[in-house]
Amino acid sequence: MKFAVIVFPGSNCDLDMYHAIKDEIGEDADYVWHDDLSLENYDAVLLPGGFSYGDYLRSGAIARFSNVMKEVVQAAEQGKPVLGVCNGFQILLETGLLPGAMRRNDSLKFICKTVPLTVENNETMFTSSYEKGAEIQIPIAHGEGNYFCDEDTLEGLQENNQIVFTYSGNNPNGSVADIAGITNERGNVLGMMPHPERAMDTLLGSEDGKKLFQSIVKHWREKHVVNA
Amino acid sequence: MYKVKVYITLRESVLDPQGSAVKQALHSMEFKAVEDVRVGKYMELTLPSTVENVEAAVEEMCHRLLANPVIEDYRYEIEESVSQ
Amino acid sequence: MYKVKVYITLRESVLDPQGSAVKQALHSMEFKAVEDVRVGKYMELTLPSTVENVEAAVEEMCHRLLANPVIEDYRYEIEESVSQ
Amino acid sequence: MSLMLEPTPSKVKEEQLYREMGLTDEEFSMVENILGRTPNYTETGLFSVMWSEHCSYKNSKPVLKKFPVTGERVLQGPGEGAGIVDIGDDQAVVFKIESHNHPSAIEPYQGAATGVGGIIRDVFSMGARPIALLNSLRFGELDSPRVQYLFKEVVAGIAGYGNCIGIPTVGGEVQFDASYEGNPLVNAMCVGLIDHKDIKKGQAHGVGNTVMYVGAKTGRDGIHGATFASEELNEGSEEKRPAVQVGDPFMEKLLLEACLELVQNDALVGIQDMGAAGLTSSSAEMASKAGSGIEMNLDLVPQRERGMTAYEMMLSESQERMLIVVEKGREQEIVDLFSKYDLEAVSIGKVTDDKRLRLLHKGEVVSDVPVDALAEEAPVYHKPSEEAAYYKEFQAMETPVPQVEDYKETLVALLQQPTIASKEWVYDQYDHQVRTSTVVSPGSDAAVVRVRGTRKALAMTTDCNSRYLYLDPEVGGKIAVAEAARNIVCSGGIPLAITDCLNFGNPEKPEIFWQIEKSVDGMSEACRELSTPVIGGNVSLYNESMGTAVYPTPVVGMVGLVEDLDHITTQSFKEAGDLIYTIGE
Ligand SMILES: Nc1ncnc2c1ncn2[C@@H]1O[C@H](COP(=O)(O)OP(=O)(O)O)[C@@H](O)[C@H]1O
Repeated sequence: MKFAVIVFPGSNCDLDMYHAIKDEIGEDADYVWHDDLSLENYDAVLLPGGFSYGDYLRSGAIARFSNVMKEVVQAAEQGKPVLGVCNGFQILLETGLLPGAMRRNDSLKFICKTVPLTVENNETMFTSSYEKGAEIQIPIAHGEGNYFCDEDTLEGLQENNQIVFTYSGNNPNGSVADIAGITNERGNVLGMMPHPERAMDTLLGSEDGKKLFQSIVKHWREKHVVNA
Repeated sequence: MYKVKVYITLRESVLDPQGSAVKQALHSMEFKAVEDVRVGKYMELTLPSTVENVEAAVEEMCHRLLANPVIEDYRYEIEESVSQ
Repeated sequence: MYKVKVYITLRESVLDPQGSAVKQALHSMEFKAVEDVRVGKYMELTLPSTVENVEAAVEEMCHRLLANPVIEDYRYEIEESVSQ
Repeated sequence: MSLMLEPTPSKVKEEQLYREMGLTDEEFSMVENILGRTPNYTETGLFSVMWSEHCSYKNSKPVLKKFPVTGERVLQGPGEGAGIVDIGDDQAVVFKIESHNHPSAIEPYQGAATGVGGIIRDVFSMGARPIALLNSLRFGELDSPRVQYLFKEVVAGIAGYGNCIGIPTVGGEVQFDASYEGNPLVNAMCVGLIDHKDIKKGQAHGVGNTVMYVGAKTGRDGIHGATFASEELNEGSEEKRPAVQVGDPFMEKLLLEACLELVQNDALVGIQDMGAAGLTSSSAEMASKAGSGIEMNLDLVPQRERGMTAYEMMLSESQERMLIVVEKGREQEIVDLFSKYDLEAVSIGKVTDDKRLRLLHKGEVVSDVPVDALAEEAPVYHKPSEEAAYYKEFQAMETPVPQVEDYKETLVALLQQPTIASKEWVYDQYDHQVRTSTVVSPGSDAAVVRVRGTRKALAMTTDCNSRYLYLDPEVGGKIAVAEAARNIVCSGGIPLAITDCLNFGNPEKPEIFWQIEKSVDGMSEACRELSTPVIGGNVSLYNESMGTAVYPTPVVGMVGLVEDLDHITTQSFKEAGDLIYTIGE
């Protein structure tokens, strides 16, 4: 299986994503530069964290206009898995692939620490290897992770089971309904603030993020076996 | 030359953590009377007077890039000035 | 009730990385004509009409807290409105 | 735009305008002797920044000579952007610490942020990939609103820059003491990794080669910053201060990636950061080190503001810029490389053989001075030194033994001291995990960062207990180095070398100079004893406000080699029932 790790000017978790796939999951991955025009050869798209374009206007606002985002939208329409982590999540929101918007953390401070998450939905292509309700330890590192959506949108997210991860300890940033990660309606686009790619090895504290990538690979294999 | 002033504010229904922090800070100085603070963005754009349909262009810039309509409102003023 | 509008901009000679990034982005959309963008802050403060010497108070808030005069300029408008 | 005409050479001399730029009467006559004529305004500016303490170490050089600077593993000692130490397998670690004290006192967020930006450039200008940041901070007591503001903003500035550029901030220290009330200390350290073959130097070799300017445009920011750093802060400082530099970490991220790609290109001859004294120091030093000269046409310098004079361009401290020398004829390759990152690379001059720095502006030669005079021949002062009176008093006193009645209460009271309390509030704001190599995060003795693809790791720490140094500079200096070494060893590493930042008061006061000398004596002895040579550092003098000096604060940044990941140990107790030992005297 081949992953595309999109690199925007200012991305900085691209390396971590890349190594998570290559070294820890053992699948293939390429860095794809933001002005590349095709994602056809890839089976999944990863939008890494960082500060694309310095996050200077709003996080993710400028990255959304890069060439490659048209391709990302297309990949999403084709049903390929699209994962946006941290800045990647913010870009997905700005692009409109996911509903809602991000505000500054309610503390107004950047927060970097490992926090407990609850797996709310394990029936997605990103979470099938977790138990439902499992508590997992995943690092966060963001200054704008305070997810916002209006009440109607929230109801929709709840009804469709689109809320995949919530913060189970103290809500670290003030996000609506403790939301840490959501999918689109179809379930193939996941945006999350916590960094699963930082939780791949107990040497660095936690390997609870592995199952997320393993779920993606498993889903892809199953689909391929059926198709073959 | 056009001088465009853009004001971006969080929608009223959206909590403004920055505004609350500034209000707190003003209270802890001697300005206890301050009832409310909202923090937004202010931008100044310069455009040449050759631009056609300025109004529509600015509207589009705001809508597509400068503000995020999910949480923000915007308004703008366009002034035409004779460049020196 | 006083409604105070505060505009804070970076001083002219101070680098404005935000402004440059926004300008770049507007160029890479279809707005190549944009010559300059400066990004600043906009704040709305609400004060009760009982406040004395509003002007002096706002001046002090700006100078001491809302802006950093080392790199920023500010200006403000004070409107008195009858509260509903 | 300033329409003021630049003063003529005779006016510079008669009205002693050079004094405002920081040159003394004697220094000005030295310049006249060197040139055989009166320097013009721009030339006076060049000498005044290059001969400032910040750039020339004119007051501290005699003291710095005492440091041991060599060792088996040392590949690059003091003198370049950063020092380099071998860690085996043809890899090396590159590190350096630097102060940004005065800018942070004036605009804490940007001052701290640009301090981080500057030290990162020092490391990647050697060709190294920056892998970690540390810092060392000192503030007044936390009960004043001004100090709280400075503390909050400095931490936010460090976080803002490091987080955005994507280099983990893995350690540091913060202490609070009244002596820092008006003059906080903000020291930033960067650690990088390099393959031996990639090591680059800031040297302008090869007559005819092209001098190129890369990165951000030049504005009027920070003109005379180096001189400003070499003066005491006082009430007039607010007015005197240069236009504050604003950091652009996004620009620097692009510059970093572009430069690391550039290092792999054999067209590159030399590279140096435009830090303090910007274009002046980078060009003069690169030429002087290579025994060559440089001619630049300032009309070609990318400018952010209109109507900039030669003086302003040469003295600007705009951030995120580099000067590079490339083989003649290969400029286009470099332009293309940088344009991939949306950056400008512009040819602005060439390497000459006459050992002079010649500047052209608007068709005129606006300055023509010997590079060695700028870079190497600043006067060196041996300031008078005198044992501090307070020290004599302290020596005469009996050591008091505190009576502790309630141990629990005392312990709790101690833990409540801001200097001792947990620094989680600080380091939670730093992204300490990006690059997924931080094995030991802040909160233990030293931070440990693995070297990807090997079983090795690097342990790193910053330390300095300035109270000890105040009480006894020599013993305190030894303690600072020893503490750093203990932190490295406790974490599983072998101490390799140190970088240091000597933060002191005004060296023209004999008691301060005495503190500097004694501290360095103590540090040097400890470094010799522990085989941790000093591979680079920074001196920040004149840390005084309203005539009061900060405590002597020579911050030690130490890096150690962890030979196998299995050697890593952390501070916390692991299991109930484990035995606790104390080791040492
Ligand atoms: N300014 C800072 N930046 C990053 N980490 C810090 C900072 N200050 C303290 N720390 C981290 O907090 C921990 C405790 O620091 P400190 O209180 O100085 O204890 P110690 O002197 O025993 O190392 C260390 O891991 C240190 O790296």
